[in-house]
Amino acid sequence: MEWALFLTFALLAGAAAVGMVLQRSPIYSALCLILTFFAQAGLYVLLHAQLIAFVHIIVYAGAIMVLFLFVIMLLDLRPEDHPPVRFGQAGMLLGLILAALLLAELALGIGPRIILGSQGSYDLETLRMLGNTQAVGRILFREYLVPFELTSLILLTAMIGAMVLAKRRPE
Amino acid sequence: MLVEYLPILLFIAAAALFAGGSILLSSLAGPWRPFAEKLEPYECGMAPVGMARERFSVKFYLVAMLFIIFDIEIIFLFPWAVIFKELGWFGFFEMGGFVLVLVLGLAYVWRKGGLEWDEPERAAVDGESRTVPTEQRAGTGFR
Amino acid sequence: MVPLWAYLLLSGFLFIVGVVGVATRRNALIIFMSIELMLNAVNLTFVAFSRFLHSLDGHVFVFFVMTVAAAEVVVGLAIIIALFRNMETVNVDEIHLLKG
Amino acid sequence: MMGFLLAAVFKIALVMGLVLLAVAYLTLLERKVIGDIQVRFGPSRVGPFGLLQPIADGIKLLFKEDIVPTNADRFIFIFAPAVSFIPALIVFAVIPFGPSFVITDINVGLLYVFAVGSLGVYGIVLAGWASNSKYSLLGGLRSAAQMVSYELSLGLSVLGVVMMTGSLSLVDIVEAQGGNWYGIFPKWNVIPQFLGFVIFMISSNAELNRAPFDLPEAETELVAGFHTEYSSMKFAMFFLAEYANMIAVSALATTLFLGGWQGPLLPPVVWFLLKVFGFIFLFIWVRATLPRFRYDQLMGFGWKVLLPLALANVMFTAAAILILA
Repeated sequence: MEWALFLTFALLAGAAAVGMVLQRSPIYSALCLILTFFAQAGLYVLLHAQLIAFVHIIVYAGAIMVLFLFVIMLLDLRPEDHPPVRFGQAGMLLGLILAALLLAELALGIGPRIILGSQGSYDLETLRMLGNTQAVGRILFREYLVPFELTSLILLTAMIGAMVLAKRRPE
Repeated sequence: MLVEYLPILLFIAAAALFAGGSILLSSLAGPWRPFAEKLEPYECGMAPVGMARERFSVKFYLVAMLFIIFDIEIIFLFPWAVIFKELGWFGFFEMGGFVLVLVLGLAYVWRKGGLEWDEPERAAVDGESRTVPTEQRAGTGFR
Repeated sequence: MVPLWAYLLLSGFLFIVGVVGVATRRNALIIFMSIELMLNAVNLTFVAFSRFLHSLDGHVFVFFVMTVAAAEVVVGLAIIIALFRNMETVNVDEIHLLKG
Repeated sequence: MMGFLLAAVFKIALVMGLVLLAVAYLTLLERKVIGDIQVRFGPSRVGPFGLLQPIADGIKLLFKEDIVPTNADRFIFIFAPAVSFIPALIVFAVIPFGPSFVITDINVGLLYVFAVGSLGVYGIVLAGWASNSKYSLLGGLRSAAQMVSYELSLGLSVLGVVMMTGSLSLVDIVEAQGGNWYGIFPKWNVIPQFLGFVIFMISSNAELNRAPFDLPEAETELVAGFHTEYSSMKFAMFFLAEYANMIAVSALATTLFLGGWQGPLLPPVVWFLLKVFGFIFLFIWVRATLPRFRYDQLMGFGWKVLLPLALANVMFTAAAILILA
């Protein structure tokens, strides 16, 4: 059962991601990416990360992709004429090298000598007792206090930056 | 634990089936007698002028951008609210600082006129253009 | 139970697709979306490792990654819009600002 | 597990049937109530008191011609109504109708509701874009901008409730509202969270695109907004979604602020339905009473009044909880 769900979500995510890169029309690319995000949320639930799953949908599907759609509509982008993916360029070589590196790394991870660090204390039983949201919240607001406060500065910077960029009129 | 989420999948499937089924059914049941004028987009009976997908005001984009920032704030607030009682005053000041920084950002955007939709133009139409300082009007003009 | 390597394989695949998108597409918006895809592939490994190491730090990191991704999208799209206003294109081949 | 799933399938069928039936008769109720308020009859020809009117409407819509305008993006044009309909329906998956009558009680129920609610924007913005009509595009974008703006205050307004309950599960939230204060006042969240409740009602009204926030489909300026070009069952999908959303918001308000199914004497499900009906009536009443906002007023109100107020409410509630504890 779990395998069936995993394979469904994984295939959906993979296919939609490929579709995103291959689509000529930016709107369809965006829709494919949204589909990937949904499949990924399903995977998060399979991994017992319910809080992350729904936060993921709220942030990515509910906010970020809406902004992407707005911008695509704002700029009135038409489908591109030339084939979207052109192989045999410098980018291709770079991609191949990166892919090879990543696969090598994965092989290391998948292999029999898989190196897992020390086990933490949050197994499924503990999580069920504490509640997923409560447990994550406790760590986020106690141990990660400083990164959390710094996050607000990142957001502030983004707000000011976008405001300045968006408001500047072309000469 | 995961089994609680299966009904949601079932519900999505059922809703999709209903939506798809009824749309399909109506396209089979209804008549289909198209002609060029019928298929034109509605423009009060006149022949449509130009394409609809023209560019529109950057305002929409600014709103979506501010929305993302505050949406992130809300997703931090949810887990905080759940365990707020055990965090106590520590949690209060922790989140107070976070919210304060974002409120400062909101105040900045407000001051810069990012929250005005189309105030200056409207004021000009109403004949109150003299009450709107020129620099403010220049600052909020969008193209 | 689905083992860790299955998740790692999937997330590696998604990441590579993102890299291919960034390397081959010329539309700045689609490059941006590919970057989002790569960030999400990383998020998936974070959560998968969290699950198999019985730890929750990965979940917290996902929160921070999402924040950074959101900030990046906001500023990045603002830059794209500003560029588009000046140059009427989002094709990165046609934008040679730094070449003067 | 099989037992749980079978029960879930049964409940899903029941809830879906009930919601769709309620939506059909909600259209009649709305026309009747507004008719009464404007001192006229409303539908009265089809069946006794017009009771068969929704059925006649449904059959008529089913047999209408299905038009796709030229230059429309065919796939998205057909896809968009379903996108706006599905989220409207699946919100009901976590809403507790009675003590043991909930399709599924998940520990992040409230987040689920917001995740699903934030998807409603897509149907509208895609429909507006795909139609290739100026009215549709403008209506769709206005609607989307309005919905995302008020989604913030909506999300913030419920945080007070979450803080007091310490859980995101809607079942927990309802159960925490049992009993009375001083033996008289019911322990409903609406009393300590009155400001949150008011913000919730205003912003959910705006989320629903209903009067006085019905700018996106302002007949006098935008014809019908994002669904100008839609006909037949695709149009009906938007209609169903709109009214299903109205029921969902009413059910959510009941659950979060009015104690859900809690209440004396009557059976719990009856209490729940009564409260939901009260909210629906309120929405209809508001539509009949208030004039429409201007668009700049609407956005200004959302960002300059409601958002700071909702943030202040969160921090104020936090301080109050700590001082009283």
